[in-house]
Amino acid sequence: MEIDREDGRTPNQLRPLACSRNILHRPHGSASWSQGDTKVLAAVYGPKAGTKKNENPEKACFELIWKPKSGQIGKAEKEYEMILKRTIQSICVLTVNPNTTTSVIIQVVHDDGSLLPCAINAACAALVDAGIPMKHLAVAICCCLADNGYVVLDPNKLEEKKMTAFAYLVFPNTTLSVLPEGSSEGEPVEHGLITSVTYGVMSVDDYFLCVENGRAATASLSAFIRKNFQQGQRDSSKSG
Amino acid sequence: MGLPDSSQDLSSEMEVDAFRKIFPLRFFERHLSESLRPDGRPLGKARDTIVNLGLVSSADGSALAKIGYTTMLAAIRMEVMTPSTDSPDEGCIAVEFHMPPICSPTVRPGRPADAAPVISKRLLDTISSCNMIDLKELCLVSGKAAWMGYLDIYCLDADGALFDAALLSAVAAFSNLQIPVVALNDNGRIVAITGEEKQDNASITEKEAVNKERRKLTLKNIPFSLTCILHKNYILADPTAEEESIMDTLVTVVLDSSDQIVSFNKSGGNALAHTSAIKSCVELAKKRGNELKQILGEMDVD
Amino acid sequence: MVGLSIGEQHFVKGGIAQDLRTDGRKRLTYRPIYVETGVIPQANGSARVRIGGTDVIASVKAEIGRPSSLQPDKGKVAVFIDCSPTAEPTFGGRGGEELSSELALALQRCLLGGKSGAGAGINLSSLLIKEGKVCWDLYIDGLVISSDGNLLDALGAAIKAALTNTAIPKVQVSAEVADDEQPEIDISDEEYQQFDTSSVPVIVTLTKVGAHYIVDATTEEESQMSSAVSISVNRVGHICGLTKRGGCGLDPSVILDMISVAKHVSESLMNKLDSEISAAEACEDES
Amino acid sequence: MASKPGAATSTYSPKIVARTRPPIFKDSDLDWTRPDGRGFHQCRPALLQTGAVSSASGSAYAEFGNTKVIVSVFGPRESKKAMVYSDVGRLNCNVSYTTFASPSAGQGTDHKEYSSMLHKALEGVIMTETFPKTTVDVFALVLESGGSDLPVVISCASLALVDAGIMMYDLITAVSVSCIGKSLMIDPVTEEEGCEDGSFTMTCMPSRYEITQLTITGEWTTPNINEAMQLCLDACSKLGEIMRDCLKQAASASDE
Repeated sequence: MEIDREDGRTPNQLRPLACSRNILHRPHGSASWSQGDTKVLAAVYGPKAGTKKNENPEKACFELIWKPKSGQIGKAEKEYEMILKRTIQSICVLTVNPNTTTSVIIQVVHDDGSLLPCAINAACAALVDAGIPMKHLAVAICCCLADNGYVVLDPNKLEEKKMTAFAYLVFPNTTLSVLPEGSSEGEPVEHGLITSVTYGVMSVDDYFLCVENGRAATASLSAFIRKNFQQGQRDSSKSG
Repeated sequence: MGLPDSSQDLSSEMEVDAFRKIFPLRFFERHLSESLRPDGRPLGKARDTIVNLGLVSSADGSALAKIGYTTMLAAIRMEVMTPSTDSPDEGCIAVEFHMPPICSPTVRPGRPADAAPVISKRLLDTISSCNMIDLKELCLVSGKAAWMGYLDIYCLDADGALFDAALLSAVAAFSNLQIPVVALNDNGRIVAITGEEKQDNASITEKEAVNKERRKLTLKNIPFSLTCILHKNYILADPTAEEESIMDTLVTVVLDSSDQIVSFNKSGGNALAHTSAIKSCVELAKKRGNELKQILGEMDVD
Repeated sequence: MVGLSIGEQHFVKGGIAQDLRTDGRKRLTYRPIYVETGVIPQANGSARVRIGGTDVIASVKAEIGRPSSLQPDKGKVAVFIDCSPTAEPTFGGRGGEELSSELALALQRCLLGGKSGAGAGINLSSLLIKEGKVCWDLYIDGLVISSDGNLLDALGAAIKAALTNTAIPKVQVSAEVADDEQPEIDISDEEYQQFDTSSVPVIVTLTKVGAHYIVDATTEEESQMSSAVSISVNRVGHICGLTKRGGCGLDPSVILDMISVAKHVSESLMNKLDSEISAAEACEDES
Repeated sequence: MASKPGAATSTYSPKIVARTRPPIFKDSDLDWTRPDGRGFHQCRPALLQTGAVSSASGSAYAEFGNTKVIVSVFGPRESKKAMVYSDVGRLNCNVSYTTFASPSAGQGTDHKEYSSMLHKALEGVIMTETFPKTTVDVFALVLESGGSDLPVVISCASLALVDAGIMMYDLITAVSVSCIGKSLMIDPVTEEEGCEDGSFTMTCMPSRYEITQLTITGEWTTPNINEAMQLCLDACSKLGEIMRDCLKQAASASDE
């Protein structure tokens, strides 16, 4: 039976998305991303010279600072920083400007569930705004597993607490590939998972169910991103 | 990974370790093509694992886990706390993962390693989400006193797959845990009744031992974890530190005794995890889980 | 640090070998020692000691505190040394921190004696007011104003003088109160109780330069030292603490006769210090 | 989910820490037997082993009774940027304890100064001019503290330095003696250290017969000091022998 959600959304329906870029003056790139009430601000300070202590000088290095809404930086924030850093490192081209450090600062404005995916989307938007060379964009989604086996997308805080388990999944965004369909080997590129973090126990096929539903949602998310960025281009070219 | 291809003519007459140092990825890929690894292990095989229990006399439960060279020492100290009002009859577990400067060259004495808080957070999530321990068993006097278990894990030698060894040592330490016999003395404080204290402890009579029978924790749902590396279409199980530094796509699968996924962690890395790769990772993890269950099983016997 | 040319270094070493040092002293003679007490009014006891160019101030502050759970029948003493940048440019910022923590540690070891309190310069149980509840906490602070070598001896002497100058107010403990609260205390501000410093040891540092060892080394001589041994001897002649501070190894026999020399030298130093302290106390009362 | 252990939940350990009651008698020291039944001049059984940590350039594990220590040495490597140029190598020591090292966690005794004392003990024996402009890092972790921890750390550190191939004039051995009443006890355990009248810790080079570090606390008469020094010197030479054959074994094992 269909499960009903407080705010009346269908299981696969996302909360209203809003993304605005170039909102701060000091950083080289900035973006604010909100999914429903969860709102995150991301700022990127462009490639600065020199890499940190244990980093590899031949590659560009990323430094992540996660500013929680309140309270000091605990272990959870450190884990988010690590996940975000590795995700961003995998989608950016690292060999373009070696021996540089790009610092990405994530400021949580309000947390109403699926905070990490919202932060990843915000970080991608900010990186694009800063003009950091990237292979492809990343699209993040949170899939919640209800106790009766249904998968719910983009839960808010209450739903996240109520559900038995949830998974943060990050996919590459769907590319309007110009190459003929059969050229990419095996499954098309955007079916691969960049990052997956799960909380709570779920069976193996439940996990695959989450991945399927999450992947289906990436199409709408990528479309939103593409439209938002192009529309952004037109304004800046007009005002530029 | 665009390493210059000029290595073709160079590598012919260079001896092995120089080639390994200068072109690490080519060195590894040449091994992978024969589905072998530099230390002779096939791709899917984990390093040999040793667990021994009860090494630290000053702790209530302790264990040493060694996977290949990666060595973890876990110890549990039981202390008494007043439980919080919203869960009056539940104790709690505090997990802390330390990477002392002795374990790897990258760790400086002053600043803690940046991987340490991440691993301790994941350990706490794993242990609590698979509810291996029923927190109700940690209760002494409902509402007034309960056990707080301080689990401290020290990495003595960091050679890759730190999370697997840490989880294994934590599980082994819990299986070795001996909860001290305690009693409530007159002014409401919990006091341990140790053997030789019995005679001269005058007020022993009216304070009955609160937890005479519950000395061992029943571990219901034991989690086992396996870390694999995805590289092109190879999957390497249980990587060493060198392999982790060269190929950076790490997937950690944690299964519990009923083969449910407790956590499936893949953070970044330039190889994408397709469903086929995920399936084979889970298979490897199942196989590894049985191996570890068997090793821990022998432990409990002796 | 002191930049000595090769010639000057040989000059210093040669002088010591012939028992005639650059400032005319013999190997085992001290520079002139001046002591002033009561230099800091708000401290319970304070003293300033100048040995040649080295100038240090020590102050003792007594406060009410709770004894530690491990030793409920004893008061607590904390020693903290601060090397001010006026003494040496390198002491600016964090430079002097390592030296001051080392000095503090050596002084703590000489003053507090063994864990069971044997050989302690300050009798900790005399600091007790009520077992397990209330005791005096002594905070001993040393400040190095100008440094011309031999800091540890100067600080040891300054602390000994400051302790003799210390006056701890008498304390009445109110009637017995419930087990765990703090009893009220009224501190009388008229009668004071002098501190008995008979057993406070005096510290003698022997610095080995070349084949011989000297007492009260100046900065130049210290820059030529191969190793140094600081020995604290109390009035009875027992050794209350010994610290060999780094440098190259020493033969055991050398250390043994360093100890005997230190005992011999400490007697004369002890008498000199006592006369200086009583003189300073006397002139402080008049003024 | 495990209830979030707020930092505020103050916990206490139920074990009553037996207050170290000084031995009732002080003078008749004949029938005083040590808690673990050793003779006065008998050290605890020593287990020494090199190569404990693979990722370090040199490491050693030492176990004296239930004092267990691991030391790892990271070979001459470039020093921190803040360091000024020096044409003589630098030594950087750090000693840390595990949280469960001593039974009562709160007993935070003097670990801070162990690092500088280890530094002082080692600087006399390492040929620093053989690795100019670089730093050798010596890190020690005390897994379990069963008494006279510093001497065990120093001996284990010298083994680790040899394992790392750092040039040294000689091995280093360290022993400590506790004076309780009239009797001198070598290699004291925690209970004896708790109620000692005086302690005598010596670090020496066994074959060069030189003392690199000596620390005495408490009240000592000169004859006591001579006896204690003699005791320490031959204990150090015995320990030196044990360390040499441990190294010989490791060398013969590695070239099989």
